[in-house]
Amino acid sequence: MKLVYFAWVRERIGLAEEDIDLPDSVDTVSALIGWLATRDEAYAHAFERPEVIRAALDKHHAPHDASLAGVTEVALFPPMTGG
Amino acid sequence: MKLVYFAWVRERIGLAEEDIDLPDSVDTVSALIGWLATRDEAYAHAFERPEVIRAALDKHHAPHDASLAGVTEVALFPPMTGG
Amino acid sequence: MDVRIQSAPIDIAAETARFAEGRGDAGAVIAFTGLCRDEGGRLAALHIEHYPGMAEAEIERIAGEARARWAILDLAVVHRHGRVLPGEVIVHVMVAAAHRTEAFETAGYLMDHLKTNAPFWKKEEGPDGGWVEAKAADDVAARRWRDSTP
Amino acid sequence: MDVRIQSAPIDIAAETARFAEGRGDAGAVIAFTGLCRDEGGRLAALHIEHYPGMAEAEIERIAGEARARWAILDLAVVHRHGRVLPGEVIVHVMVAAAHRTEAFETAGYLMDHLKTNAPFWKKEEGPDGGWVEAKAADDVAARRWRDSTP
Repeated sequence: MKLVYFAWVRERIGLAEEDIDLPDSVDTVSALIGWLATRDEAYAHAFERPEVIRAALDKHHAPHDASLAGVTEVALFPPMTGG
Repeated sequence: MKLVYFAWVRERIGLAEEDIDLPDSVDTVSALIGWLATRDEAYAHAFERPEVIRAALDKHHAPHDASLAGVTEVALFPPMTGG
Repeated sequence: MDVRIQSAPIDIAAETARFAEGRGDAGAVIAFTGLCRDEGGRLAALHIEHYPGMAEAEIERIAGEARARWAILDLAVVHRHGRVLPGEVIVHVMVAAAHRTEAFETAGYLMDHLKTNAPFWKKEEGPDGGWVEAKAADDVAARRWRDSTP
Repeated sequence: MDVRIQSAPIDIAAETARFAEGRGDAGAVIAFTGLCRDEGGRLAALHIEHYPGMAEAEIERIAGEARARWAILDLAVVHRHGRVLPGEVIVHVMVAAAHRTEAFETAGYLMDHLKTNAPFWKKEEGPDGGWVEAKAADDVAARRWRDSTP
């Protein structure tokens, strides 16, 4: 699974993107955020408030309960501030 | 009193402006429109539907019951279609 | 605040550039352009009559009402009179504000009141020509501002 | 329909001229410009990060929703990314329609949804710099379109 991060999520983790093999139990956006937060302190800091994190699956916005089945790229980022 | 006309009011009367001495009884916009309509067929045509005529007194919009006291210039015209 | 009525064509690129340039305080600029439609080729031109003196004063009055109602930084209105060809600009309204909501509301307010209160009259040149009729929808649009609070 | 994301400065005069030119069918063109404010001299620049590929796709999706909802003739969105200086343009949205109401509504809809759904993030460069926080008011502005009918 390709993971991409933006804005302060990217800065806190220290990576713009990475490839990770996920355990089978990590099958939703919500489960992914929870699992990443346990990896180390940087990830824990990035995901300390899971409720503010937005997700896109293969470049489409998705809610936290969306399934990761068949997804190639997951993006995690803070609320958008464009325009 | 200076009277100015615009759009189809002007065309029907055949004049863009004129100076007229009004009888004392003609003291409101409404009275003026009624009085002008009796002058001849051209005026009668211009003011055949008094309710659609708009007025400005010294270049400020005014309702039909507005007084003409102290007014120098009265404009009569159809609903506006600018913008 | 700039209000102009002119017979010369309105160059919206030049107007927009001049209005928006070097304005570090504005976060939002709205430009509304009203154009002469060709009506599918039926219209040769519009003739726009206006009441000199009152037209400027009335637009300035409407602009003053808008400035009292919304926190905007600047506005400009340019309106054409005389013979206007299809594709040419009839009116160009610009509003600068710190935030977009005020800019949108002010531009809408200006246009709705220009339509109903600024002394201009359009006549169509062409086979079915004649004076353009005022639209009831424009009166409704202008009235709704009275019932709403900013 | 033209959607562009670019690091080069946006020239609104040129964009406006190109969009509005020779369009005999349009009676109304709205151009909304979102600018980088100088915040009273406090801000040196904005850095705008975006999600390449998704940013274009998401703007096109929002534009498609707007086109399904209102009878408009054309629209264009140009959004900047990278380092943007105070006074420079961040986003430029243009809408052409036969009548002004559709143009105003569509431009408002596009901006409200760009703010909440287009994957861009602003970071301020300056002594008090940091990531710009999303505004609750923007979510409210976007949500109100769901409760209203066109």
